[in-house]
Amino acid sequence: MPDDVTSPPPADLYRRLLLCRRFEEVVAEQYREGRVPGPLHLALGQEATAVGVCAALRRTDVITSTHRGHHHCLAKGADVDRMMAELLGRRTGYSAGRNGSMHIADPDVGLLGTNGIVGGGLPIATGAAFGLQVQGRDDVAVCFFGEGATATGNFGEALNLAALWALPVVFVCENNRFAELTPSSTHVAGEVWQRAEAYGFPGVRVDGGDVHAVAAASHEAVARARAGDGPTLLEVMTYRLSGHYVGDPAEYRDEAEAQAWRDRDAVVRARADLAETDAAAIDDEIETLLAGAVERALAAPAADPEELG
Amino acid sequence: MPDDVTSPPPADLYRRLLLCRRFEEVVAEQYREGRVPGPLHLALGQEATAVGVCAALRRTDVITSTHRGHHHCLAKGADVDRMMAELLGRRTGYSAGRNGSMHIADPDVGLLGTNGIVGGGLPIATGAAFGLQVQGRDDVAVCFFGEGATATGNFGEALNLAALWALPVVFVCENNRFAELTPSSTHVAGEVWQRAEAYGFPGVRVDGGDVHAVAAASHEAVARARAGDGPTLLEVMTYRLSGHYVGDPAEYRDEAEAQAWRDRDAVVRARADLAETDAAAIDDEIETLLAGAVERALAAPAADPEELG
Amino acid sequence: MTTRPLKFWQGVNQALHQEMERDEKVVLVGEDVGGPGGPYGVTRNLRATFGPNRVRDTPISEATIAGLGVGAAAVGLRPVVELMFFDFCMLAMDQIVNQAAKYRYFTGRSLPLTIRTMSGSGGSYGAQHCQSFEAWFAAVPGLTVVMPSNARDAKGLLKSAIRSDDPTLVIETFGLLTARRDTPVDEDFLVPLGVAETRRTGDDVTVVATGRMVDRALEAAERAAADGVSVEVIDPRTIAPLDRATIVGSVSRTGRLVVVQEAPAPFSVAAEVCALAVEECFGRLRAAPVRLCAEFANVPTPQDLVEARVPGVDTIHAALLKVAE
Amino acid sequence: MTTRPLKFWQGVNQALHQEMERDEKVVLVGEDVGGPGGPYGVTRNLRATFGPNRVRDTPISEATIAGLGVGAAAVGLRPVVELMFFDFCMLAMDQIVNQAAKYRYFTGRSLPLTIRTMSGSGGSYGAQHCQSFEAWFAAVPGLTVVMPSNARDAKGLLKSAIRSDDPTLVIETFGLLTARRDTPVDEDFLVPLGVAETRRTGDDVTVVATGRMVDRALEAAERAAADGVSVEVIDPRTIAPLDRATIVGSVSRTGRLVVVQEAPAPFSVAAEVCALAVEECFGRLRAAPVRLCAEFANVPTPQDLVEARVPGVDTIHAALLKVAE
Ligand SMILES: Cc1ncc(C[n+]2csc(CCOP(=O)(O)OP(=O)(O)O)c2C)c(N)n1
Ligand SMILES: Cc1ncc(C[n+]2csc(CCOP(=O)(O)OP(=O)(O)O)c2C)c(N)n1
Ligand SMILES: [Mg+2]
Ligand SMILES: [Mg+2]
Repeated sequence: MPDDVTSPPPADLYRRLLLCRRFEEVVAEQYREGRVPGPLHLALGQEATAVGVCAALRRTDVITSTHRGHHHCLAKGADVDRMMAELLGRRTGYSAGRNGSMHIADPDVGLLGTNGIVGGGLPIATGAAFGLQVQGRDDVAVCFFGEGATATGNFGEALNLAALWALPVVFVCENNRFAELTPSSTHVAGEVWQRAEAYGFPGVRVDGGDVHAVAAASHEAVARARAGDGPTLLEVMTYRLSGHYVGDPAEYRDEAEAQAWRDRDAVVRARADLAETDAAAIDDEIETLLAGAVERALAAPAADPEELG
Repeated sequence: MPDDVTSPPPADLYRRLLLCRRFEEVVAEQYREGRVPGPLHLALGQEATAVGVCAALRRTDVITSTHRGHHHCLAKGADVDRMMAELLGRRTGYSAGRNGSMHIADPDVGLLGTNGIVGGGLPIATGAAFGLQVQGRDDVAVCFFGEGATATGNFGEALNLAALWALPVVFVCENNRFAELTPSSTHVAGEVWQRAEAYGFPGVRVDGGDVHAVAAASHEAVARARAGDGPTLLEVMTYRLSGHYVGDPAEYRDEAEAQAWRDRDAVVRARADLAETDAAAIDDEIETLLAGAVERALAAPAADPEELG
Repeated sequence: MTTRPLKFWQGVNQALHQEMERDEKVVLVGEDVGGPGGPYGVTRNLRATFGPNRVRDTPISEATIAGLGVGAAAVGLRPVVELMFFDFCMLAMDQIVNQAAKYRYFTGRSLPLTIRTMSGSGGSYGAQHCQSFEAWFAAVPGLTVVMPSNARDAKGLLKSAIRSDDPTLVIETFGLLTARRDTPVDEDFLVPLGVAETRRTGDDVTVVATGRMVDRALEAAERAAADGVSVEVIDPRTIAPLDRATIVGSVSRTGRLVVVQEAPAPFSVAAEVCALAVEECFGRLRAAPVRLCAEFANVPTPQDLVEARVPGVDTIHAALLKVAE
Repeated sequence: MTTRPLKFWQGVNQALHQEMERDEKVVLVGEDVGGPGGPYGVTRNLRATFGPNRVRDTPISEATIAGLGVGAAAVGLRPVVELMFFDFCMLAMDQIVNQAAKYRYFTGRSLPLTIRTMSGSGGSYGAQHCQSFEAWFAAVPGLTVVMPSNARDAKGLLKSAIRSDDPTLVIETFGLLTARRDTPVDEDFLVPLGVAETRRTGDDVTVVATGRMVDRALEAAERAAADGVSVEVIDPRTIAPLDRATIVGSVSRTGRLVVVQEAPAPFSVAAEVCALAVEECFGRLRAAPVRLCAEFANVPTPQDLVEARVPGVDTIHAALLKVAE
């Protein structure tokens, strides 16, 4: 990703969205084959959040991600092969295949880590923003988290401290309407985006079905942070098309609601922005990339029991 | 306190305010004599918060208090002798003199405890409100805390959960402008009272120099809670005339600001509402009560090293 | 007593049903415990049976979930709160250790609070979901800590915890949720707090095993018997207060101690048991006590790595023969 | 090396000054650490010297204070974060245990983070300010835990912690803040992590003492010498990783072990030291190891009650004579 690109060309957006989507679909197949150790939380339907936000970021910016973070990792530029290998429990994976989906990190591309603790990234992103500020860098930290995480103590602490110190951080709440097996109404009183107001910084709600809207809002928030004007809270309204984990029948979900989101799928819409031949070329490119990633991962040795850490 | 008294007679208000004030002044003298084990955090200047709020409460309502909680305890009806004895480390004290100022409790009068952990009472009061709600009681829980505690994770968690479950709890933030040795600007981004809004319940700021204003706001909040309409956040603007602890020179404080608060002292103003003879009678009553409490405490055996727990 | 071969989770579920039926002051709160019946189905049907007033799905607010228990118990309920995984208890330590555990000390009153959580590396969930730090809570005055290793104890200990007037932490073992043991169906069946169970008697070696390691220890003991080594297997069941008498009695007799647990050795329950044995049975010890524990390393995700980290039956069996030499 | 009789807090303060001077990546954050110089004056003058960018007063947000350290270390700083009292660390356990301790495991990168806190019952602050649970953190893979017992080590260990590339928890002892020990003023003076100090050599009994108990153990050892019992006193200084070799070496020689600490015995550092001794020195032990610890009870507020709860010099002295019998 070149620096300071504010609105990536449509082909790039589609490529990134499709990568997130197909990566997870491919991993889910592997999971069903019994090749993925550990639980697998997919972000199908939420790709535009990660891609839109990361379109506003540089390589030297940092993000913290969650238990549902493949799309964040990919959008921030994590290596597809090393991610695939990690998920398949291979020694060529990001942490030698030992940790899997909930613990992927690549500080070299500014990915401080997915996280098994809901809300666990909030203090870390705040701390990273503090570190960037102390060093006088104009990089920013972005914290991804679900609407369920807004109920954690870390959420209020982080917002307050980020506001007090005018930290260069963007809090991105990916409101996908569910936290595990319960709807957001179980978790969120009032409105997430409004929480920022009381701390004296902007809270913005944005349509997570529209990657351009996400990118625009992110660009503004990131610019604000870079300029030293402090944090922003973005609430991206999206929808978890997958179950909580692969295998979750998600019976608690209203099928009509899910269908409504499928009907305005960001990946499909991004594809429609392109000429069919261009789109088809990207489709091929991504399939080749992922098929290769799976193949290379499966050819690699499995995680080594001698390599505990 | 009789049930459902909404606005106590002026003499009662003065008596309660004076009790809080003089109790602490007397304990501070004892402290300087070396008779009070442990640190002592006084609430001089903040009496109207405790008295005004507790004027809206019944005996069966419950409160949680803080490290700076003598006034809350007294206003809720704790026994003066047992408190004095506890502070003086005597076996006749609330917990046999073992625990002192930061750990005074009397569940019989609805006092669940002062607390050494800033923000520690927030989840407990929320839980108490939940317990009252489950049992179908129309009692309420009141949570006292300082503005410093609004930075703790517990604060956001408690507000969110109380709102979601429409719990009968009143959150009373006693904003005395300092947290330990730093001003509230170090601790609070934005405005405390506004935090409630984003959770969808009322936040109200009230003048802590005016006991009637505090009582009125509390009455409304408590009525709301009793009626099953959920929580309220009261931010009582007050001032810590004492240092953080007895012995703190409080050099970080602006003397003019302190003087401005002394000039509108709630205790003095409440006295002015009374005829001088009535006021003088109350003065005598309180002095006698406290002198007796000290005398009885000092006559009691010291806490027993054999009685650890 | 009539028994049924229940799974561990069924033992927990039955205990909750029975105690909620018995006492309307018992309530259940936690993430997903209500509508969904628990992320792993452990609390299923409770909401349907006892209604949304007494069974509540909370937001993801671990500190306040624990606080719900403290406050509600303080005003007369007998709450059971669930903190899903031990690793998430770290977000609630203040409420558990600074508040709940000290309530009686500060107020002189009871606090009938039960906190349930899961621990252990049985689930391929990685380094932030599979930790075993039961020793932490056992070190706290004012807390009772139980750690059932099977359905029967899961039921009986949880029922005792709910009826107890003091805060009790029930650490369920994730890797055991579907393991079966014959369990009395009776409503009055209780497993007393603070009492170990001698799962197998023997004369040559005492094994103290906890949680997921109990079944392995029993199997290794069987094998050792075939080799002519007679092994006694004790499951403390309650970690705090530890049933010192049972352990000391056995070790005094056998003179040999092997402690098997899923937590790493340093600063663990196994350390305490070894210290206890050497303090109390010094003259009678015939060999150095042995700790068979997880490697002192983070819990990985792939199941074979997880298993490589913890003692298996072979390892235990070999250690039994060696210590008995 | 030139030394000065520094107070404990001065050792800490000097370490911070020297390391912040030496490396501009070192920053300090915590409640009241800046303007006020710390609630107990430990961090005085740092803000004046290094400015508000590098020395920051935080709000009361313990989890996020720890997180400031994790995040800032991840982007290249070498932060020192202060969590005032151990009891308040309970609000930051997730960041310390689930995040900081596992950062290297997850990322393969260093995390040069120092967390300072105070513990112990020296201050008449009661049951929520005086707890001693150093064993908790010592049980966590990925954390280094140090516990200086005097000004010299407070300085040297903190400097080493700051220079270390992995998360290190420095547990300062409240009751020692004003105690003095001769301390090198030198900027290059370091006390290595993971190395115990033998404060006194002896042949009959090994004492392992930590924190506030070290000076008492030394005094009791002096008295025992007058009674003809030769006592070796070891201060582990680092709790994790424990310097097993020094302890085992000494106990192998003396055959007798007394562990003295301010934490209660169950599931504590003393348990680990006893377990270690019996595992490693079994054939050489001539008496049962003895744990002299605080009573397993909450910490009271009045100083005489506090003292009644922890071992005093007389108790230690008596135990030394008894174990040497
Ligand atoms: C502190 C903590 N509590 C509970 C859990 C169990 N858990 C895992 S995912 C999840 C729901 C999170 O919801 P949300 O934040 O909305 O993220 P989403 O799964 O929707 O992406 C829960 C409760 C956890 N991992 N960490
Ligand atoms: C969790 C926690 N962190 C830090 C402290 C140390 N401390 C004691 S009082 C205090 C300031 C509290 O400020 P505020 O909430 O405004 O209450 P006030 O003292 O003004 O009444 C602090 C930081 C503590 N007791 N608990
Ligand atoms: Mg969600
Ligand atoms: Mg204040």
